[in-house]
Amino acid sequence: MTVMEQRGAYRPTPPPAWQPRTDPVPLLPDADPYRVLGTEAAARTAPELLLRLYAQLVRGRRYNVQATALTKQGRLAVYPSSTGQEACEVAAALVLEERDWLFPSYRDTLAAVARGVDPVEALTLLRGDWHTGYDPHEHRVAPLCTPLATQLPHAVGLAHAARLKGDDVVALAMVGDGGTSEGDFHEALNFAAVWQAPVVFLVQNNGFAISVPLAKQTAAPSLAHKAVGYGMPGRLVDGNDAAAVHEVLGEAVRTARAGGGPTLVEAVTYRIDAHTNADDATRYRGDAEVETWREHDPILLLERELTARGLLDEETRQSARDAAETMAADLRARMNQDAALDPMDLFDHVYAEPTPQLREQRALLRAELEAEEEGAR
Amino acid sequence: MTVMEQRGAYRPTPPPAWQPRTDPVPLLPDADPYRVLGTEAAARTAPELLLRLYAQLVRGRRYNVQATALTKQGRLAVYPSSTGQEACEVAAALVLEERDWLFPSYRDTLAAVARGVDPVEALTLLRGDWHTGYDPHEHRVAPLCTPLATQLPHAVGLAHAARLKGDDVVALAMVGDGGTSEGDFHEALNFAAVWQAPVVFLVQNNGFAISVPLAKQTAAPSLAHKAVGYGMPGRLVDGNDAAAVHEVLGEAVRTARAGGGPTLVEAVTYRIDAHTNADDATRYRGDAEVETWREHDPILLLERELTARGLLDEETRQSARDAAETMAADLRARMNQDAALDPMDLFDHVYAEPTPQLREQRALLRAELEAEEEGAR
Amino acid sequence: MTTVAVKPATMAQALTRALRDAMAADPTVHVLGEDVGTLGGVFRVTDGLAAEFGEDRCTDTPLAEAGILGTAVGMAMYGLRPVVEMQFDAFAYPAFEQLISHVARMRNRTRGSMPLPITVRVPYGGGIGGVEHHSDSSEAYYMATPGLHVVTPATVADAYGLLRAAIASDDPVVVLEPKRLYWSKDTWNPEDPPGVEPIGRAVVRRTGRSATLITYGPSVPVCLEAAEAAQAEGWDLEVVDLRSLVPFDDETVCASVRRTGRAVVVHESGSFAGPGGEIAARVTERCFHHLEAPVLRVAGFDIPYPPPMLERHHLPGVDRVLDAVARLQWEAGN
Amino acid sequence: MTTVAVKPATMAQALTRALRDAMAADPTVHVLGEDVGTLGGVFRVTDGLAAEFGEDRCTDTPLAEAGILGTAVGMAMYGLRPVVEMQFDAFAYPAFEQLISHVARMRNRTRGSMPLPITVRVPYGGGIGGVEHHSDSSEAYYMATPGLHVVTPATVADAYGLLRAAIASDDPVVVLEPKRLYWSKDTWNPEDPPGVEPIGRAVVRRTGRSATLITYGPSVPVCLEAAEAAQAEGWDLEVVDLRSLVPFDDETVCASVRRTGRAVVVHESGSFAGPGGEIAARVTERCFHHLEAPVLRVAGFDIPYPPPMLERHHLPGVDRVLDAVARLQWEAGN
Ligand SMILES: Cc1ncc(C[n+]2csc(CCOP(=O)(O)OP(=O)(O)O)c2C)c(N)n1
Ligand SMILES: Cc1ncc(C[n+]2csc(CCOP(=O)(O)OP(=O)(O)O)c2C)c(N)n1
Ligand SMILES: [Mg+2]
Ligand SMILES: [Mg+2]
Repeated sequence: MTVMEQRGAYRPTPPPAWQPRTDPVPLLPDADPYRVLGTEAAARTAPELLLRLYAQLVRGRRYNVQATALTKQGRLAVYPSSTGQEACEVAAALVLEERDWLFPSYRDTLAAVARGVDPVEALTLLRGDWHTGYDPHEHRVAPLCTPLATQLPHAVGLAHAARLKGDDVVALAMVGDGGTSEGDFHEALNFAAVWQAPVVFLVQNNGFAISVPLAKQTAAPSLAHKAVGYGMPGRLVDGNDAAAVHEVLGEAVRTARAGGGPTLVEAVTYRIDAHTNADDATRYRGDAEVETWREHDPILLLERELTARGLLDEETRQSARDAAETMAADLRARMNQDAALDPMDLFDHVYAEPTPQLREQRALLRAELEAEEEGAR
Repeated sequence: MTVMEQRGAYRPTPPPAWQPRTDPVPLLPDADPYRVLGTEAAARTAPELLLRLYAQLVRGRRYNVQATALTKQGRLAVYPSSTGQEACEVAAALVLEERDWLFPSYRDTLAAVARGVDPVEALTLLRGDWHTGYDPHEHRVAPLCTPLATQLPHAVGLAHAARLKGDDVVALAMVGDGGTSEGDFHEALNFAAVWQAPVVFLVQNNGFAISVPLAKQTAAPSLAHKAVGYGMPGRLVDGNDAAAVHEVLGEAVRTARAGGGPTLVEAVTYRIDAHTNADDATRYRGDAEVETWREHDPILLLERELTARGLLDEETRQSARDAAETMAADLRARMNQDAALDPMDLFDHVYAEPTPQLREQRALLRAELEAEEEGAR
Repeated sequence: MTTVAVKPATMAQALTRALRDAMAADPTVHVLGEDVGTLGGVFRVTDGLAAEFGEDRCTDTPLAEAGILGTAVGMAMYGLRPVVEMQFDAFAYPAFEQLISHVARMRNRTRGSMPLPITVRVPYGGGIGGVEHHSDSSEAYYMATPGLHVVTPATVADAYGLLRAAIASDDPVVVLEPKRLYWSKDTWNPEDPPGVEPIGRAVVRRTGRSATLITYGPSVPVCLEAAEAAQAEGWDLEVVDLRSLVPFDDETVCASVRRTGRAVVVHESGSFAGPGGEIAARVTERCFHHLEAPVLRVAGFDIPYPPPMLERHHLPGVDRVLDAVARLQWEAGN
Repeated sequence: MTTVAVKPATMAQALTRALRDAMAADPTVHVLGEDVGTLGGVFRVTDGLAAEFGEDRCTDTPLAEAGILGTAVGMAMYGLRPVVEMQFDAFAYPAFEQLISHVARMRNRTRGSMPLPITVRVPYGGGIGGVEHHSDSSEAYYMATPGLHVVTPATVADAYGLLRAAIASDDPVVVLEPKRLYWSKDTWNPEDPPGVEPIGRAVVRRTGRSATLITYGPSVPVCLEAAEAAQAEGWDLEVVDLRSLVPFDDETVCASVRRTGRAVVVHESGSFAGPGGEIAARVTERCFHHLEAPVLRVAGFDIPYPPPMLERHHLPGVDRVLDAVARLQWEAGN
């Protein structure tokens, strides 16, 4: 049986047998975002997982703060912070197996780091020494993607290819609320559903696309409601509740791995910082809104839960903080070294073999640089 | 209050006030396509409307048959027939007021004709003497659109512009089942819903996109289910039931006109002929399927209803047939005359004023043609 | 006569002023794009327009470039004059089908009965330390698409004049705004902004007799600087700023080259199949026997735009221009 | 040695054979596109592949070109070699962002660690009576995009050889298939199809001493016919078939032009900012002192592609080529 034949989709067979094959009701998200922390569902979550999430959240916040500081020191060209969104970033990374693939957007360096990518390599694009700093195959993390939503069909294609090869690999793709308006979002979700590809789409609805609030982006009951139009389940989750995001994504990953097809997850969260360090958020939102969200901080929520369950002693706190500081110190130190640059890189990777035209241009630049060096001597 | 402020859409206000603003349930289509003919709902439909639809269906069928014949005689470069889909074509045209706009695809010449466009002018694109044969402003019919789904944002923009100007104009845009997979479909519906633009989207689900059946196009419960993802109502209708299509579209048009925003209507129908005269449908579907659909023919359905209600006498039949024959004879005669061609048209409409470069090229062709004529003498 | 304040303005401010004046003069002018409303655009070019004219005139759209341009088509069909902002060059690519298959063709398709007076503003080019996808020079794509006008200012005054002309045009115009000149300044009189520039006219920015530098947009200042430096080497260079890539001003360009007998085309866009090929070819066709040397090209390399730390190697600078001038076979005569 | 049947095949059949042989030789080769499976493509180029290799190897996709190319990127990331069919030239435009921003750049972006061996087949050009959007010559867009190879066959054998080479390439290759040559025939031996052609090599289709016609794809037969006709006028024309637009074979082209001293570039694509500008410019740069006349261009007009009944006026034909040859300033010498 081919993959094509395994799919279930409605056909408009002649009347009167018009009934849709899929019941839409199970595809629809709940009205309220799913929460775990502070609810009865929390009891189901293993303490080890909560503590692991906690350590990663603390480290993730420190990473965001450090990266933002590096922009002020001119060590990063730009940084789109995920402060406030660490629960999504971290859960997306932790929920995957080693053989799975992560497709991050420009905002998701933290997810890449949480999956094991060296922070310095994750930040290469934003430092500006090259477009991607890591080998995507090493940790199975696709290059950070800047053109919005264009990474989504890549994730679908990769997941589909893995399935065709018989590998039980899942792809998890991250996109913002604004990105859901792009045509590529639509095409990717449709391909995924038709192919029943093992993909999980994680929309981080952080309320804004740069300055544009969600209300100008969509009139939908929720972004998760888009799922039913592709015949896949949509799930709405509190994006600041790390345990809830982990659980919902985990379920989606398991379904995908088992051949059950894709899921669309909307995680409702908030971008605490400006769009990037270059953005001035005061132009489009008030402090009060930010403050309300600070009270719903993902670390705070988790600490409250851990404390209530007696899982958070000072030692645990301190060890998380220490690990975060070690990471930050290392990042700071290494980012303060100048990046190693080779201008010949400009020509050497455009094609497997440079074209005759590129060889000429390479020679020109090499000669210019040699003359420059000559002059400098 | 600006148009932007009138929209209703959910915002992710800080927890715990997460409730979606829109209740998704009223947006969802029924499980079964809505039918009128042969049901109790038929009683609600005025006999005049049924008879008007009937005359147009008969004329429309004749038009399809004639146009197809013209391809065999080499008088049309290509013809994508709407045989079997006349109920949708005709209802789409009749449901609009004069000031409204119709946005047809390449398959919808019949809708243009039913709205008043001269059949010869409607067929210009397919005859091959020019890209559009009619002035779009005359009957407020946009040029037939070939790149799939690209006409949908046009319809949204026009409807939005009309609303901004204070005109109560509605745009009705037609697209196929295959076209719903394109990114432009998604972007158009989203813009329409966010702007609450007075647009009606009519998807003619005729089972195929050339050779590709719906099951390879989507895994959704129905195409109408896509609506909820934009926050607009989706309606599923029997596309061969002219009264049902007219009623559902009419409601959508009224809602749009009243400021209630867009609606997505999926009309389930069937393409009886091949994709175009150049296509060989036997390569991808069996006769049996086509035969089943012939029994659900839109003219048949309407005749059955009219007969049951004693509204169809031989005179009515004959007068519909006569009108159709007159149209066909006129179309045949005029299409058998060679099209008037002016090669200078190639240069004269690229810009308001031809560029110096085009003036040069125009002079070159003019000189060539004069030399040709010279030689022919 | 009263004395008027003449004060410096940036190119970005001139563009804002052009939009504002156009919107004030013509209620059918509508601005739409990502972040153009409340934020005033990521380059602040639409700053204040939503406040002054309302959100219906300057609208933050959903994030979808084909949708933005596609709805602009429909708005133009109904008699509006949409001015669309693409946030960055590479983010105009999703709108290419709408641009190529509709915007450029609707007038022709309808034998003139449905013109589309749409302005598409595209911040383009590099030199601002932008990360990938934020520094493309995409003019070759637009130039190869019949039905579009393509203009690009190099001065504060032209930014105003060309944008006004684009908005006033009954045809679609792609306005390529050189990002690295957004903050370039010039004095102007805000009470009496410069006139509307006609589309299709190049201008000689510096007269000279030795050779002609044919250039546009972000490379104009580079060429002017090169011309100054060349004087020391004994070359008196003429600099032609094309301003309009489509239509192309053969007259001005060829008059200059016939006078000087030598030419170098300078642009930031890649060389292969870039604007320079067309320009060199047409100048050569028209001025062959006036040429002492082949028309040379100084352009970006044929590579994806480099990361910030390497872009200086890519961008044609004064030295590369001077090297090309040196290769114009001076031994051969003149 | 046994004698083998040598029978005529069309270009379309040669392409089918190339796909089939590539799929048989390499299980990672996957074909995807609209109608490529059950129907075998609207030009029947993928005929029989789904039946032979299964629907997972030759897949009818949903109708969305960005989705097709975008998923192909993901498939290539996982080690497959996708061959994508765009149904017609103009219907490749929705996939431009994926093509320009990802397909062309992924290898470079990742310093070689993530190459994308994707083949994009695009039926292009006119002359088949197609209605609007079915006859575009879009090669200028592809040529101006660094990171892509661009090839286009003019013969049945090259159709096979270039498509095999494209699929075998570790880099993305756009294969422009001239629609009006799909049914052109040549004899070949189906037991022993022609070899894989290297990408980047032009070929001299006809030797001559008076002038060089530089051309490719659908215009090759036109130029060969023109060369025959020119003989009557006393011109002995050389015809160079580029086959590969990127990389460009400067060596073969310039060797020819240096020999003949005169050149005309012939293509169906629009002239302004089209391939001919690049070709004329680079030939002139390299062969200036060998040229007796400027390199001339014979190309489509700079207009949206005409409707079927008017396309003959647009397409460069034998007469227009001969007219250009006549303008090569023969009085000047040789
Ligand atoms: C195709 C495209 N258009 C525009 C942009 C410019 N841009 C970068 S981020 C951004 C907003 C994205 O918002 P969202 O998807 O919500 O993600 P967030 O930044 O909030 O994480 C925009 C418009 C882009 N990167 N790609
Ligand atoms: C963007 C684009 N891609 C491909 C095509 C080629 N094409 C023409 S019609 C068609 C099938 C359309 O199917 P559907 O939308 O269901 O409409 P129908 O023909 O059934 O009315 C295809 C693939 C096109 N016209 N435009
Ligand atoms: Mg966001
Ligand atoms: Mg269909």
